[in-house]
Amino acid sequence: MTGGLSNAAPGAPLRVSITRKAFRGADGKLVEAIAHVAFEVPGGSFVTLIGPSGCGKTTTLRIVLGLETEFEGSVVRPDPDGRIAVVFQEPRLLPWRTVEENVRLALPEGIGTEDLDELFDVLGLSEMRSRFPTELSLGLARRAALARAFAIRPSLLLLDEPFVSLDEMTAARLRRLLTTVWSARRTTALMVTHNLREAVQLSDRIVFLTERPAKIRGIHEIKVAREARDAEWRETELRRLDREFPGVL
Amino acid sequence: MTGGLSNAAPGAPLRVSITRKAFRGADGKLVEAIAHVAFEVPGGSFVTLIGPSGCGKTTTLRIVLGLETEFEGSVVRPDPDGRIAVVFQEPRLLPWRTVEENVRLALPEGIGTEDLDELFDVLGLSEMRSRFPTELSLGLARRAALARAFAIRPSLLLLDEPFVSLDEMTAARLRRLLTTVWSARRTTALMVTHNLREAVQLSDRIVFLTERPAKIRGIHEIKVAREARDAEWRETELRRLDREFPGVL
Amino acid sequence: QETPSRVEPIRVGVLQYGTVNWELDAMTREGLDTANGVDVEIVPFAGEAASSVALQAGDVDMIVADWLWVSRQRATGADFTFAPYSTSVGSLMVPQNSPAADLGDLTGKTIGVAGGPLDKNWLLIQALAKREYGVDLSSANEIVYGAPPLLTEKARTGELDAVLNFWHYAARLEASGFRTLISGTEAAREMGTEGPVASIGWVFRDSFAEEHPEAIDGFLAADLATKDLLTSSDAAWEPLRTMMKAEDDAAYRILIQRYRDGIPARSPGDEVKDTEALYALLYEIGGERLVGPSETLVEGTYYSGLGNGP
Amino acid sequence: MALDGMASVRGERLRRLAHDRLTPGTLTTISLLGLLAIWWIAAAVADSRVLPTPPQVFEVFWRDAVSGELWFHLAMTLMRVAFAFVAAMAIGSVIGIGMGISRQANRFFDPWLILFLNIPALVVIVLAYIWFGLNEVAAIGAIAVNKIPNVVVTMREGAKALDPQLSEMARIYRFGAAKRIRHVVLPQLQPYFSAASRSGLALIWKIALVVELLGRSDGVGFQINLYFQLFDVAGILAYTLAFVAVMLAIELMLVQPFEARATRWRRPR
Amino acid sequence: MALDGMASVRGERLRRLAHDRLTPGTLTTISLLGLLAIWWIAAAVADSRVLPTPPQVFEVFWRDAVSGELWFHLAMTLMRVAFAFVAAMAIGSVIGIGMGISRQANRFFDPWLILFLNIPALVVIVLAYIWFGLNEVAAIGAIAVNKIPNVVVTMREGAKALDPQLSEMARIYRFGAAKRIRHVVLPQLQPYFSAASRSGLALIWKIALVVELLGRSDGVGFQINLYFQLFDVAGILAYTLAFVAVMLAIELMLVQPFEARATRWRRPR
Ligand SMILES: Nc1ncnc2c1ncn2[C@@H]1O[C@H](COP(=O)(O)OP(=O)(O)OP(=O)(O)O)[C@@H](O)[C@H]1O
Ligand SMILES: Nc1ncnc2c1ncn2[C@@H]1O[C@H](COP(=O)(O)OP(=O)(O)OP(=O)(O)O)[C@@H](O)[C@H]1O
Ligand SMILES: [Mg+2]
Ligand SMILES: [Mg+2]
Repeated sequence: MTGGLSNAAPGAPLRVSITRKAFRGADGKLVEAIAHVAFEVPGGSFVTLIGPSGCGKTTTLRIVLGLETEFEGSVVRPDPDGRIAVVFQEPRLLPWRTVEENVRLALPEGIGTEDLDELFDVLGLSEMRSRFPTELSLGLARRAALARAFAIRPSLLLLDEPFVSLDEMTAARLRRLLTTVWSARRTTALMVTHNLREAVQLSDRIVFLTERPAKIRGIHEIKVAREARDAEWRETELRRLDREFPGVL
Repeated sequence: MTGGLSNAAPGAPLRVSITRKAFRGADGKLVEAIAHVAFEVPGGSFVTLIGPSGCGKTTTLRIVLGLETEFEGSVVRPDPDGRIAVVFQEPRLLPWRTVEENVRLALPEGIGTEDLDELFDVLGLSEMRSRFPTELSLGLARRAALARAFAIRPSLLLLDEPFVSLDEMTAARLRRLLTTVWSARRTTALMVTHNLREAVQLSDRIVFLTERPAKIRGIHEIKVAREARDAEWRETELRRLDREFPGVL
Repeated sequence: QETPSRVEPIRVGVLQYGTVNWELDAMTREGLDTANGVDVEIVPFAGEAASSVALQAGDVDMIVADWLWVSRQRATGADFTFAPYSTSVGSLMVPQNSPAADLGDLTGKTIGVAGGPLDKNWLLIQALAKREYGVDLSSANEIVYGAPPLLTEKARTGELDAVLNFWHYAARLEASGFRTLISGTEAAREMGTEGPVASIGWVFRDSFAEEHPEAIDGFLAADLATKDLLTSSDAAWEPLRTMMKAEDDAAYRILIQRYRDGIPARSPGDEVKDTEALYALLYEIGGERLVGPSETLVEGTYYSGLGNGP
Repeated sequence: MALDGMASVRGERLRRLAHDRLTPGTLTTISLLGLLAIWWIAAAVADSRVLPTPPQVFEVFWRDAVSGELWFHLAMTLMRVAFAFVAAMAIGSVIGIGMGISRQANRFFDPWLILFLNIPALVVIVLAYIWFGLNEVAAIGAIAVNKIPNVVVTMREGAKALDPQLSEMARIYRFGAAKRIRHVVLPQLQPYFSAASRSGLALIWKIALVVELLGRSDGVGFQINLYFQLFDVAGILAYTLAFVAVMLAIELMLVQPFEARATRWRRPR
Repeated sequence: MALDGMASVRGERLRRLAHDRLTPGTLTTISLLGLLAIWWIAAAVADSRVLPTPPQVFEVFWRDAVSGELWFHLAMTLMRVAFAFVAAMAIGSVIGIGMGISRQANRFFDPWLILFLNIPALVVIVLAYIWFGLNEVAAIGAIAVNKIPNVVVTMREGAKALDPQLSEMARIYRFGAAKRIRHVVLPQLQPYFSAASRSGLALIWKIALVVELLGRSDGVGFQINLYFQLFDVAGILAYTLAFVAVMLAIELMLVQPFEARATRWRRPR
């Protein structure tokens, strides 16, 4: 059942094709998490996964990351040596290191730290740099996790509900930051969210999943350039999606 | 600096008046979290706190709960012997107990467990009852925390962003459940959220907070009965609030 | 008020495989204890220290220890007293083929000492070496203090050039090809005692002796009778053979021989006189560290029957 | 370039079964045989009285087992170990958790702890025997007193590392003392408890050896010392290994299944 | 009914200062004085040769301190303890973490661990002396071998309880081995390390006593045994307390400040 995880050349798409993933529960029963999820994230594009809570989104990301190896199917990752950054669903900071140390520790050798000031600034973390994660509010901790992901300038970026627990203003600022970071280097990005507005604003492609065990419910392509996505366009798009995939909005 | 925490008769309002709360950071510096936050939650009503990330909302709840005792000001809690339920910002389940055990452990002596089946059902947890929290997705874990809070039939209910990490359909279902639970016993409830739509749908009063250190930015009363709050009313209300408190929506 | 036929119980703490146990085993086996009006209960222990703990805790009435220890404990307030049991003490052993002929040859060697730096034989031998040969044994050699069985083993493997060990370890070494360079008794005699001093003996409390004089007298009589038996009869040793754990016949015979050699044969008066002289000598060599606060042998160290009582 | 998962689920399930169920027993057996082999080879190479071969040790074991002597001494020692273990774990856990939870208590009693931790076993044992007599109570008490500080030290660290989030939850939901200890505190302390009890059993047995040496007339410690006087290493090893075998049986048949149950919730890695 | 917070911030800050800064030293002093008082009273009540009073013990201490003897023996023991401690902690941690991380390794080596855990100190020490001679290397090695299994047991529990979430994070962000150990693993193992080293130091010192008793000609164990032969409890206690004082100094001046720094991140409770 061990699925294949391999790496393709840079610029290549991330190809995900999971034909089955089941967990053995502690009670001995099998939990079917994923039935059939296959999609592609073209190199340098931004794809969003949307699906009901508990349907298998995080599991999909974990398989892509190579954290789950027992599955049926295959995953082909672009750019073998490229850096990967993840924003997990929980902040996953080292509680015994300050915010700044948490970010610096993730930096690979080659990357300078000049930009950290600016990054912390945009994230509203400047004042918290030398604090421990236990002293942060959940929203601040999530931002620290985002700082860590952005700081390493990844070639593949995975985000698991990155903007929850944030107020709308902060979230909007961070979405803009994400777009900047992402478009500056044409990172390949795969995000999980429950927020369709967010998805519509950020993605090139939205993959809708069904209830557990996850199957593809539909894939929606957005061709409009990000700059052209104004409030009005968004509302129309949202209404269209609401009609096509009722219940998500 | 130790603030007063006292209990008033049942049916009485929850009175919060925090004139200052500061944390001593591990770096020795003082973090001013709350400047002046005073509001009232009338007995049996539903009040929502909205404010930017890191402004001091969770801290306010912790003070109300008596988990932070070093503060300036006073908190008067209704119903000295009444049960209190909290949905923390993180699920806070006992990882070594199954979902069902986690809920049962919180039940006080007097409460029967007949209703648990139904509760788990509405929350979509029926299948997960005998699983451990480590086997749940974050959304499922949050729902388990909600189950625990609802099961004990509290007289005071505190909710810290209860519906994040849930898809819109599940969230809507749970909001309806909350309204049912809450109106059946006229629980006094205080909720923190970043979601203004949610606040408008559920609350009798919305308290807007400023950036850290938190001050009251404004208090908005909603007199319209919950049943009368249809989509159209909501949109008008939201637009009004957006004008009054820009940036929140 | 007691009928003469009454048998007095007495509990004696001994090392399970120790030499004392051989004697007590023979005594009880032959019924020599009851014949003398005492009922001896042997309480076996696994270590030397255990028996002295047991005596102080009051769980046994009698143990075997040396008079120096008794005197020292008396000086600090204990009411222990001593009756001679054996003159066998340790010997300094070297391998048969060792070039050392006398103490003067022991320089630059590794010497194992079982009793520790305050062992009185060790002090006597050092004093003798200094006086006779002008050799300071402890600075001219490497001295290793350690557990007796370990040192025996080390002597066998040749890591030690000489070892000062308790008599039965010495006897076993003798059986496996070692020879005695000098024994503690010889050293003491050369340093001025007239005869072999019984350095170990039965130790019990004055208070016990006062309350149960018949028990002590009966026991000491039984002890004498047993020693006579074990001196005169080889057959009496046969049942003890397993207990002695002799490696072979040679060891068995040497152990018997050395045991018999160690039976004290002198009058109490001579014994005490020599002991006092030895004490003075030890005070000179070892000082307070060794003998404790008293400059002379503490009054009452030697049990003198009713003479000790009121 | 993609490697397609080809093995069927059924195949995988079987493989996992083999992996999880069969191997433990086999592995343990292989492990024990390996140990025996190493010993045997070492003994054969050394060819010394000091390192006897397995058969030589077994001979002594068999002799004393048949005569019943071994079982008697083993039983006495196990009895002492069991009582002292229960007493030390119970008392030590209570003190340790108390010190871990209260910072003031910790500050105050820490020097005492360091003192008791460092008092040589010998001193405690001798004092116990002299004050309370050479009896079982003194022996077991002395063993427990020697071990308690070690339990305290370990459990204290565990209590210090308790998750305050869960304690807060338990407080708000008004868990009673019993519930809180059983469902919140103890599961968090399990690894510390495991560590304290494993090294605890071993330490207690080692102290029991000294206790038996200094004032008991039976027990494995008594026997081992007798054999030491005679430098009979085969005898020492026979008794040691008999005790080790009992510990191994407890470990494999009681402790490990219990731990497996207690840590079921941890995600397998 | 509301109690208004009336104390000013400045007042509170002072109070907290007093609470946090002044009290520790004072508390420790009070604690030590309390201990001394209990001892003195007990000794006065017991009035026995077996429990000497503080002045009697101090007299011996002073005599041997002035003659320099005490320092010499103390230094020898501390040297052995230090070397054995470092060796045991290093080797034991590596093995323990390895066994905690790899389930297969754990299954395989667990019986060996149980064996080594339960081999009496006496056996190891005697074998070490026999094989490697009566020298320092054998002595220190024997002490370390006695302690290693205990370190393994504790560190293994710690490694088993490592948070897989953080390990995953470190893996994805490609932390090198050094980074991972220093920043991810060790901080999580800190409480286990603390427990292992505190009870470890104590255990090592106790084993050192036996090692010195069996085959060394200096050190505190050698002296204690000497005094034990003479049944001079004051002498035993003088040397014991000298060692305890050193341990207490290490605890208060090195370990506690270090731990306070290492656990700064924990929310004060
Ligand atoms: N280690 C595990 N053992 C057993 N079941 C698991 C495990 N991990 C996940 N599951 C189950 O697999 C299903 C999918 O989980 P997953 O975390 O992928 O959901 P999700 O889509 O991310 O949900 P959410 O939006 O709530 O985060 C869930 O039902 C969950 O209970
Ligand atoms: N224990 C603590 N020590 C130091 N600072 C703290 C502590 N707890 C909270 N703070 C700080 O107090 C401020 C308010 O925190 P709080 O958790 O109340 O925020 P919040 O409004 O709940 O934010 P969010 O929406 O992100 O959860 C934050 O700046 C936080 O860093
Ligand atoms: Mg998820
Ligand atoms: Mg918060």
